[in-house]
Amino acid sequence: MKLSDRLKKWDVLYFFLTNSKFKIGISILLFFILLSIVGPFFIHYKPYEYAGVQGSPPSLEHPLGTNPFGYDLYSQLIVALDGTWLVGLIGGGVATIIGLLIGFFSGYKGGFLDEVLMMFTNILLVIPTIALLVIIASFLNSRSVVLESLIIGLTGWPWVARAVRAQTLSLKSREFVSLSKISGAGTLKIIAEDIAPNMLSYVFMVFILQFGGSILAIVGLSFIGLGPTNSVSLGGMLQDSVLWNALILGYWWWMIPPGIVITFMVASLYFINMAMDEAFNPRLRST
Amino acid sequence: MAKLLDVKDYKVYYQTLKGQIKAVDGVSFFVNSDEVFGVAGESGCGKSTLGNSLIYLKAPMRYAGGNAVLDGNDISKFTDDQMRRIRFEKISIIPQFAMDAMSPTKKIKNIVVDLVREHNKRMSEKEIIDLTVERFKMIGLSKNVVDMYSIELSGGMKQRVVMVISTLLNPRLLIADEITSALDVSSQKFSVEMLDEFKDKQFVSSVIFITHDISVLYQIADRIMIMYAGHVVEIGNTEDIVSKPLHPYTKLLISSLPKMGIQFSQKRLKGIPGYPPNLLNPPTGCRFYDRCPLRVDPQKCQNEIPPLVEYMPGRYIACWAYTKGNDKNE
Amino acid sequence: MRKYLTRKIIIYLITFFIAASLDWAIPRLMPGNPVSLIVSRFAQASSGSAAQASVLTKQMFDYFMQAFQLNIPWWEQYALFWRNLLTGNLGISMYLYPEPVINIILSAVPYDILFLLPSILLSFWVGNRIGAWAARSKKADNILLPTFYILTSVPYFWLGILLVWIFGTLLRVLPMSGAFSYSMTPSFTFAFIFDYLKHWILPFLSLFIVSLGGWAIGMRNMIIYELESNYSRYMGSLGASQRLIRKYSYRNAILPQITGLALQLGTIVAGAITTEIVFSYPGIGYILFEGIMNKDYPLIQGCFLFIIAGVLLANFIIDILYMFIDPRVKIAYTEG
Amino acid sequence: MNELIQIQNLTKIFKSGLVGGYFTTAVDDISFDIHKAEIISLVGESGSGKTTVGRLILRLLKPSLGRIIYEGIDISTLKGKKLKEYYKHVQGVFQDPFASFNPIFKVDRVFNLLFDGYLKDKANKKHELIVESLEKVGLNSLDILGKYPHQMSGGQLQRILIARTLLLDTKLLIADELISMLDASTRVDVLNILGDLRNKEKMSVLFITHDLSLGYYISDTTMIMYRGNIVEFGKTKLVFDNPLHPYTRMLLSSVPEIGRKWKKSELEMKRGELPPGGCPYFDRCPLAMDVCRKKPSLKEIDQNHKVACYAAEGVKSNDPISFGKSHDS
Repeated sequence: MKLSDRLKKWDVLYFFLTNSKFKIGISILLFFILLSIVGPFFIHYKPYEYAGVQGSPPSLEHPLGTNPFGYDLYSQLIVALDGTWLVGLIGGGVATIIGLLIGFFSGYKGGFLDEVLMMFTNILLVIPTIALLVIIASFLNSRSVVLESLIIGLTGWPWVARAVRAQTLSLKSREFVSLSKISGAGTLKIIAEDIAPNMLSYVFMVFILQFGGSILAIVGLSFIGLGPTNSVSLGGMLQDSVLWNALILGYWWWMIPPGIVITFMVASLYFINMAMDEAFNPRLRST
Repeated sequence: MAKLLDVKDYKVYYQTLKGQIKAVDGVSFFVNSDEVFGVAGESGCGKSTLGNSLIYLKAPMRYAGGNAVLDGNDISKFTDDQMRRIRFEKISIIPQFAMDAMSPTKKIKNIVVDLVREHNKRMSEKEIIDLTVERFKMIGLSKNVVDMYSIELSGGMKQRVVMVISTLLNPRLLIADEITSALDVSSQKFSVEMLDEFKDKQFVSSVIFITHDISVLYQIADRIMIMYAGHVVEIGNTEDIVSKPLHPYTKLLISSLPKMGIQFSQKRLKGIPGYPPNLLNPPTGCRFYDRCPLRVDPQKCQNEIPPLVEYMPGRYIACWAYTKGNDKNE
Repeated sequence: MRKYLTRKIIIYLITFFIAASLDWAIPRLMPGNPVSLIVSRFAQASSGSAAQASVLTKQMFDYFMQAFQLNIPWWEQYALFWRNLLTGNLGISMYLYPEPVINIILSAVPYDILFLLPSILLSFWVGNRIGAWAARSKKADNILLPTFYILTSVPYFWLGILLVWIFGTLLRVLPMSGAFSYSMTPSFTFAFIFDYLKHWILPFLSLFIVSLGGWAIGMRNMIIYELESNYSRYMGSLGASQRLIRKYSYRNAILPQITGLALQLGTIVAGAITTEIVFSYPGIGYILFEGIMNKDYPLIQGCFLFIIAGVLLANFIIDILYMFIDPRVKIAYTEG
Repeated sequence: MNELIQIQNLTKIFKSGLVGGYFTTAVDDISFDIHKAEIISLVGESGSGKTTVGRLILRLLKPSLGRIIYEGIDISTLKGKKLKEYYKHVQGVFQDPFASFNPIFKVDRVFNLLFDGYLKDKANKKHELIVESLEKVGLNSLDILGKYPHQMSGGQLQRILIARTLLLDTKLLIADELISMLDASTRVDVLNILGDLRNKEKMSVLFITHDLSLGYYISDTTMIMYRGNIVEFGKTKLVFDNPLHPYTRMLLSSVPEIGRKWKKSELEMKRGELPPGGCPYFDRCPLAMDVCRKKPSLKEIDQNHKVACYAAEGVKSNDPISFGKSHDS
């Protein structure tokens, strides 16, 4: 193999490793991953356990202070962090998988199936997800993190489906698909080998966006009081802080850290997405 | 005859992550006033890069040396702003992508007015539209076309509209970049005839007609330049190039073209074996060396770039077989 | 033209039909008798003496058995639901019993319009402008693009919290909650309008700033594509100024952004709901929150329908608008 | 009988737009046969429906009407296994060599697909068979196997695609513009392969092209299509040396040829509207007559030479139809 060809294969990787957005994004992400791995070793209290002086600012004893009930906010944050990952993974995963399946078949099969699926997708697309989530969550007696993530995933797929369908349509008209057809390959083989792998980077980007989107969704849902009923969540912490007048009391250590965690967790994903976008669409590169 | 454009040792490279692609690498030629100068070559030979770089050098294209003197001014040294002022007025282009050269959300008349008024603020909107309509009529387009969006036009119509727009300010030099390659034979002929007529009417003085199709050049060009892998291999009068090609590449290329009346069962034509070199890392010598059946002085051919020499009056060749001392050909 | 509109109207009607049906079906799909669930949960949530509560609970149970009509076949329940819906009867609130839900919602609508419209439209306009500007200069882009991405990652309400903390708690220059001061009564006086705006500015900013990031990213990416497009290149070849080329690119890049606006409305509305909670701003979001906190199911369901209807209406308006600005739609629908 | 495949009243109507879109007839009731060991070129401009015909025969599209008979079976409704059987004998090569290869796999995959689908029993001889088929198209397997498509030239890729059809019992090859994206210097070599396949392997080829001189060079029979209709059909020599249809004549006069300058012609303009159900060339035809408002059928004028034109049949009209003034002025 010529050197230039080998270079081409490593081009994208090389680009990532030298791209500052990717470096920043992956560093922040790794920091949070590390935090949720190492963090639990420094937890000395249960999230809802009286831990010390109520409403005390950050100290060595309580790195993020306590709230007016004397709960240790560091413990709450670390526990909530785990739940947040789970929501991102399940919510993002479910939405991506459903979106992929519907997008592939709708785009590849076309015809009546396509029209029906797309009609359905477009309808779900204009119904605000949050409203749907609210109505479902408010009628659920108990809500676990997993269940809520599933619901978020189940309402988040329409735009994945639409995007995947569009990509599938354009790949389908490529001649290598025709060639596979006349080589006797079946639908599944063509989707698995000709369509899906050629949009792998795209699918990964979609997953990243869905991951971030799911996190924002659960945070919003928790904030309006429809979060998981059995555990701490970042949105729940923020809701507590607002409901119990952290603003008036000036308990910044209660309301600032969860928001920073959410923002930078999601932003790190977006940064990685941005770097991927630039790697695969050189036109968007800014350097 | 006066030279309108004189290009010497002109180089344009593409900047890529892996290095420079030497797409146009030391090209010299001139274009006379009032002539159609054909540039032919296969894909990747640098002909389109050459044409485009003369009017609008845009990243990742990079000027890498040489001169291009248009009407006494070396435009290769022009600043962006100087260049912007002579585009359209002195030098213009019909791009390869005429099919989507016009914004889909603007009416043709708005596009024309906006473009002309960038150069000539004294012309009123009405004057500009009237001029456009007048030229449209000349080539069989209805005056209603100015009120249409480009997406309402058929491919052939778009091509014609773009041809009219590009020549509206009567440029001295027009670059026609592969204007026939996307067209059907009947439209090809039409476009070429249109260009001819525009030249007759003095809407343009000279045309650089870039194409991969020598048989189209034969119809319109006064002189032809053949390019191969970023170099000029041969320049001469159309009739000479076509009927008495000298450079081995030109010879093989022309003999590989099927002509009406030749059938496989009677006469088997042959292509040129091999492929053009990679311009990221071009060979040191003649770029046709790998595929050349002649290799008159293999050592020299492989290691030294043959210069473009005037072999006969008006006939330029870059091949060691035609430089002094090696003149044992023909 | 008419064909396009008819198509769109039919699709939105179907969408609303499905959404409303979900609204009807979800409580009934949940395990158990919805009415006992509703009433028992409400009893837990409401405060007051046990005796009061039990009287109220009994009243409510009867009312809801009546309203849900669980004793009749489901299709009759469904038909009844639609009859009520079409006559504007969304039921009675439990939390503000016996106030009809529709009245509560209608009283909130003006606040929503005055809060949502300016923040959506302004953030769209400013975001697109800044995005287009970022695409012009590589230097600016390197700073602006990451900034936009961080902005879109901020939960709307958290930005609200930050703003209240800074301007309300620390600097004490702006009010922390409500739509106007308690001492004021709504009127067209200068004092009231000034007071209203002082309450309005922070909620507006939290929605405006977060949405702005998204629009800016979208425009930045779109316009880079447009600036690299063939028509831009052709214009450049004919000596058009960068200014003119950018004008053309913007014209084309704004179209997908407008489509995006329609698709993003749901997310923005979600953001607005949470923002209203932070500021106790009396729009539908805040009412929905009160409904959720007090397990006021009719109110929740009513808010759901209203939000859906609002988003669909906005989508429809955008579709009409789109028809006028994208000639392709006009042409596609006149030829056929 | 040496007909290999019979096309009968083939019609393809595309529906564009969603609900209530409009219809386009891409192929309009055409019939023809392809014989064994025959290269037949299908010549037409863009929009003539020539590519659609190829895709219909390859069953990448379903016909709206009509039949495609191969070995006595109408293949237009085949599915699954039977369709797979059909592809053993009817194969295709497409216009864009780079788009014909899935970029993430090595070029070997086009062969592997066949061994997965058809040649399981020959798996032990796989390598030899591939090497042999590559040799038949003038390729050295060492330069080819194990490489990615982007490392190859267009000419190599098209040869690989032809080589793959040799692994099957291909009787008919649909070659859709297979050389139009290749450079002039490599074109004719790929074209020659088609001729060799016809001579040595007795393969038939439907060579779809817009380039008349290429059609002339390689084919035995030529079929000219215009707006979904066959306007002229016959032995290549007859069609090209004695074109009967005014459209064919116009095409031939527009072919750019070295050594023959174009005659300056009138700017061609549309003359009036196309009558529904009339001759498809009506609005551009200099010979249009009143009778042309009814579509002429393809008739055999000489032996092995058919044309769909009243004027060519000898129907005369004293005055070519008057279209009035050009509609533009």
